[in-house]
Amino acid sequence: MVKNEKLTMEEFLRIRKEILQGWPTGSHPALELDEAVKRLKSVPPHKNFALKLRKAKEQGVTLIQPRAGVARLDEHIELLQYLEKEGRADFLPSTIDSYTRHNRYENAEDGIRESDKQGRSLLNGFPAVNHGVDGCTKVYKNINVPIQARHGTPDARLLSEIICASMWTSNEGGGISYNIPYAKTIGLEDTIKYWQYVDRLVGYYYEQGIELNREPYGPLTGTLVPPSISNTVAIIESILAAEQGVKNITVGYGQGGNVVQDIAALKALEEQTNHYLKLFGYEDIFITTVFHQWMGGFPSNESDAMGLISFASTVAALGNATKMITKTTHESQGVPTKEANAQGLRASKMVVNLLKGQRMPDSKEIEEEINQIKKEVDSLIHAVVKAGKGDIAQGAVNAFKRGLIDIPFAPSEMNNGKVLPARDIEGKIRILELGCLAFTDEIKEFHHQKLAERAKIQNRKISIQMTIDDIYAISEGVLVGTEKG
Amino acid sequence: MVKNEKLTMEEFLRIRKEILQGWPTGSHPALELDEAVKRLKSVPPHKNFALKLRKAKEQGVTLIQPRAGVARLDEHIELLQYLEKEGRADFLPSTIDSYTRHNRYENAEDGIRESDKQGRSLLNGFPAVNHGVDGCTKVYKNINVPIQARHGTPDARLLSEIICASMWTSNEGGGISYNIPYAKTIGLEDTIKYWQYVDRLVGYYYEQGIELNREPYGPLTGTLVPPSISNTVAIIESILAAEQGVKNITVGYGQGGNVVQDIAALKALEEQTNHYLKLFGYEDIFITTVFHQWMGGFPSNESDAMGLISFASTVAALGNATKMITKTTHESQGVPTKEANAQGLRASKMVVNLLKGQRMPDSKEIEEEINQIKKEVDSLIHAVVKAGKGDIAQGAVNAFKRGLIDIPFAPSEMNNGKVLPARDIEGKIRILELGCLAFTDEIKEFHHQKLAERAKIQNRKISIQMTIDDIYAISEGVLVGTEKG
Amino acid sequence: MKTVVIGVIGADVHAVGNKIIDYVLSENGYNVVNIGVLSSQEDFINAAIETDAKAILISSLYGHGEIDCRFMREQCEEAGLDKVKLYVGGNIVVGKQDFNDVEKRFKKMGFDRVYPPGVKIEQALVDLKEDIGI
Amino acid sequence: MKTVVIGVIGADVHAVGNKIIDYVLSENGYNVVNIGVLSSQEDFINAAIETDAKAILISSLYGHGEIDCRFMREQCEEAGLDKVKLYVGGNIVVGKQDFNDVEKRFKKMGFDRVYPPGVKIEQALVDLKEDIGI
Ligand code: B12
Ligand code: B12
Repeated sequence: MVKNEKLTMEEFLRIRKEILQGWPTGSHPALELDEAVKRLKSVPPHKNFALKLRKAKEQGVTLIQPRAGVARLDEHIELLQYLEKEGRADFLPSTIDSYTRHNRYENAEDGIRESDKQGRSLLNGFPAVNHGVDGCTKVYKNINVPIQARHGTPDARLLSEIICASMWTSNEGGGISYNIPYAKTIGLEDTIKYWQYVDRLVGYYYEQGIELNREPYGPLTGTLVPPSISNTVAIIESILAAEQGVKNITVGYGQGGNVVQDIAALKALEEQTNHYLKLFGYEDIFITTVFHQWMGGFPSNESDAMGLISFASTVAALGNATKMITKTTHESQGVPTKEANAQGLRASKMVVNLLKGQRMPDSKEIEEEINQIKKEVDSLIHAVVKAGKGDIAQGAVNAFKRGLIDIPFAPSEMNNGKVLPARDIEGKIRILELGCLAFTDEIKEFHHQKLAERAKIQNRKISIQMTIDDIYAISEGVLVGTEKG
Repeated sequence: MVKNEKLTMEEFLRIRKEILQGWPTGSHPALELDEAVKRLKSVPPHKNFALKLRKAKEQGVTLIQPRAGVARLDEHIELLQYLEKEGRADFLPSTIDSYTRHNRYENAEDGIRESDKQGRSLLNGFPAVNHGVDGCTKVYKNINVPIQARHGTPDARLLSEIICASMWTSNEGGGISYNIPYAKTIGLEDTIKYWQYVDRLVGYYYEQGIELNREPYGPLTGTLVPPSISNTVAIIESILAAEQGVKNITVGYGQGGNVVQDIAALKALEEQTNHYLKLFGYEDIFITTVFHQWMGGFPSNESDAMGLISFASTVAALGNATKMITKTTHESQGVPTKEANAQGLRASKMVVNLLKGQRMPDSKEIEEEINQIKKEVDSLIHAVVKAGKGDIAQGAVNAFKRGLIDIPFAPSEMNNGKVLPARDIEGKIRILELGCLAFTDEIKEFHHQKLAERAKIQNRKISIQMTIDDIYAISEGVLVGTEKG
Repeated sequence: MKTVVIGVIGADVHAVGNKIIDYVLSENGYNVVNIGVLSSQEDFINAAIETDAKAILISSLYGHGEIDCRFMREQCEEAGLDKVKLYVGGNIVVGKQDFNDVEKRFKKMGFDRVYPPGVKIEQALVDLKEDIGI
Repeated sequence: MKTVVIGVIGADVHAVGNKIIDYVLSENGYNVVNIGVLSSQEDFINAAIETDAKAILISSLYGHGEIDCRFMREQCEEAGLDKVKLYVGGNIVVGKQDFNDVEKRFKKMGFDRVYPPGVKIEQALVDLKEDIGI
């Protein structure tokens, strides 16, 4: 049974040896820990993700980061350089392709080969493991801002080793958030263990005096996820990371669409992450937040998309997120061209720049929504701890098994899959079908009330059709779905 | 001396006769008042500007309207149809060309001829007087939403006659707002009289059972205009219009850039317009608000422009403006193509649709800014009334003469031209050089304090250089200007 | 009641559309066999054989559709499924591409119907009715 | 101290740039004669003659620049101003046009320097110094 306990150095090294044998690139000399430490120590502050986040937080600004990745190394570098220069990205990513995410390095190799042949990327991301330390280091060296791996990999141990040794100073993911939305049959216990390893690696580097950033993946399925559910997962993953020695964590949240709820969710997320970390005894963890521009189905019209992107940026800035992940006008169609990607970045940058220093004023309405989210998170975390008899790792596994936590629309069989969200009449995301969610009766009643109110105003029944209408709604240019005649 | 008194029917008809002789198109039979009434009565509710605004206000939605106008009739119709269909405009405009605005109908005729020859518009707008009732009626008939003339014409009497007879159901402008920012040597007394005539015409139609909308032009010079100054002008023009029998008025405000100030300004504008109309004895006036997307120098990058446009839309919706005037990605370059115009509309529409029903929550910070603006407006209106010995029309003329009201950057010699605005450190527009503005000492001190605070934080002197930096700032992607090294 | 097999091919985990397709086709009178995300060509073929399905509706969202769908028709024929209708939809290639080209490529691969991004399953119902009835 | 005439031509009332140009050129050591907005070709020419100006800086923002500037060079010559430098800047044509074309058209009309939208007066100072000194 997995436990929230720091891996011993011994255990860590034992697993490490095995991991590095997963693919030939694992034998690169830079993967000697001493060598990797030396390399990481050479990273200047402006290229260190963790340190740049500290500075941004101090200055109260919202920095921006795209998603981006293509199969071929040189094309990938060109892409990132373009996004840095034309898009004014503050942070760069390498979005990893889906074969790599499933450790199918042979498929990825095929993809690279085929892409070379056709002269265009046939993979949906950058196959970092296949390109290995040399390729990834070349990427690092050819850009001037910090770089992070963004993926969705249940078992990202080899990938994480390679990127760290390549001086990539942040890594997205977590044992829950990179399993439930990204896998089907992989056990939660396994992925938590995999990610404990990844966190332990970051903890190890911290012991050597190197601060790296970790980012639990906030938006989960990106589709009408109620804030309390994603916040709970972020808090659990932060605790798991902290135990392994991670000190610099960015918790994430995906835009829901209602301004009040989104800003409340961001605030609640930051406050409760700090609160629970302290409560569990982790004292010196530096927390920042990342806001994801709308993660669900996008409108296909490019101007509509620009509107949505810029609207999201307004919310991120007013909500004082430290980082924002941007989308593009190609979102509904496919992996964006570098031009489309840069356009999304620039529009976003314009908005956060204009809003520098501006905040959503405190108000009763936001306060109430913060309290609601916090109450729900408390209820869920309580259940998790109880389900694990005090151990949060065990608790998470059991809670998912029993549906005490349940992520809407997730493909994983480890997920109960009973929860159905829907918007209330104001567009706030509420829960229509609560499944076995560990909510108090008061909370359950609240959600029911909110949807009953919508049903009444829209003159319709509370039903799954609401959920479906809401899934389509934003891509059709409205927030709250309505029944088509 | 001009007075705030309703024109007698006699006087009105006397002037009218003269006016209609200003250009051959003034002799069109539809300009017989009976005939014009008959035509206007045939306008269905969905094409009546005033009624569509009433409905929007009731529903609490923000509707959108572009600026648009080209020299040639058929091209103009095609443009408007495109904006209705592709841009989803709720209201259509006809932006009038600058020669017509200065009653230079010969020049306009030249412009049309030259445009015909070259096959592209050489005028910056639609020369409605030259196209006459037949042309304007053709425009009206070929679209499905209400249409308004938007211009900047000190003497718009003939223009107004022609558009009303052509079933255009709204007209922008006012004796102050279409003089001070749009003219150099034309007397304020004259333009107030000209616009009393235009309002009287609308009042006449109301007596015949036809409700038309009038819209004082809110943003004035569009350049760092402090909200209290533009709100004061809007209130004065509303009173002047109400006296002539206008019942449906849309007061306007141009985005400043600070969200709190912008939303406070919109609220203060609506509340004080209603307040002062009642105070002056006009009981049954229906007031709506229009928010103008950023009216100053635009960024040249099109993505930056999209960001700004969508950000503005967020503010308009959260501030519950009934209408919003949109900008385009071509703004910094020149009159937009129809495609660029539609793109700005769509992005704007997306945002206001997503924000349908969402409002900026009440808060202390907004409350305080509302109070500040109201205090300033009270101080200015008080001075105007006093300067006119109780008559607001006379008061306006005298107040401008003495600089009690003073519009920054206005070309008019009727304006004192001493006031210099600058942003405080939060980006709220304050006043650096107060000139003779009729502010109480307390208000003066407030503005000074705010700029002293900025000077301290930015480590610079309070000087006109702040103003210049702020004028350039937004087009360069920041809100508060900084000194270049 | 006609049977259709639905699922998401390859290493693709996009589950939302798949769940909606399941719901909508079931509501509209089909017997839906949903093999879910992360399904291989064999998974689709086996399910179709077992349930005597009239059509296989492949979803591919994540961009590798072009690789994942190669030789699907040939595999079907080899398995004796020579009459089954093959549909594919979602975001079936990498990036924003001219859909006419994409459609041609997939038709050449033996697909009967190819759908562009954003086509909702509700819109494809007509085709399904035409091709296999209800 | 060299004298320059500035102003905004035609029925154009855009006053903001004009005020800034006045301030910046004065700060940089020029004797600025500002005839303001709504100025005709004659206004520019008369001011230049009266003040012995070395350059005329015409602003046109509102789009009618192409019409308003026709024959400006010829008018100058007729008035005996054959050495005066003619500059034009702002948004001098209607719509977003290829600037190379626009520049060519205005150069053909006899303008010495033609500026695209968004060029700040600060950037044009170098040219002015080169052409007429300070
Ligand atoms: C939500 C989402 C996610 C969620 C998915 C959660 C989950 N497990 O389901 C998360 C965030 C986890 C995710 C991950 C990834 N995603 Co994703 N995702 C989306 C997004 C925004 C919406 C998809 C969605 O749910 N739409 C709503 C549903 C209802 O619509 P739908 O899926 O299109 O399905 C409908 C129709 O297409 C149609 N349909 C679908 N299949 C078929 C089949 C037939 C036969 C017919 C007739 C009709 C039909 O009917 C459905 C119902 O109406 C899309 C972009 C978009 N559309 O806006 C990107 C998108 C699909 N993702 C993309 C990518 C690349 C990824 C990632 C690789 C990387 C990343 N960006 O993080 C990973 C891949 C993980 C993996 N291994 O598969 C790309 C694919 C690129 C391409 N094809 O070129 C897209 C297009 C975004 C983009 N432009 O880059 N994603
Ligand atoms: C503010 C503004 C207004 C204000 C002006 C208030 C006032 N009285 O000054 C108001 C709202 C009243 C207005 C009215 C109109 N405007 Co206007 N306006 C603008 C806007 C948004 C900013 C102009 C500005 O102040 N910029 C800031 C200053 C500092 O910059 P600048 O003027 O460009 O000047 C700098 C440089 O260009 C350069 N420069 C200027 N001249 C010269 C000359 C030389 C020789 C040199 C070297 C340099 C130089 O130096 C200056 C200082 O750095 C522009 C679009 C934009 N740029 O974003 C439109 C714009 C100029 N307006 C336009 C139009 C069409 C109009 C109207 C006809 C219609 C309308 N849209 O309402 C009326 C015209 C009224 C009239 N008869 O002139 C168009 C012109 C279209 C075209 N050329 O194709 C523009 C480009 C908007 C657009 N894209 O449609 N406008």
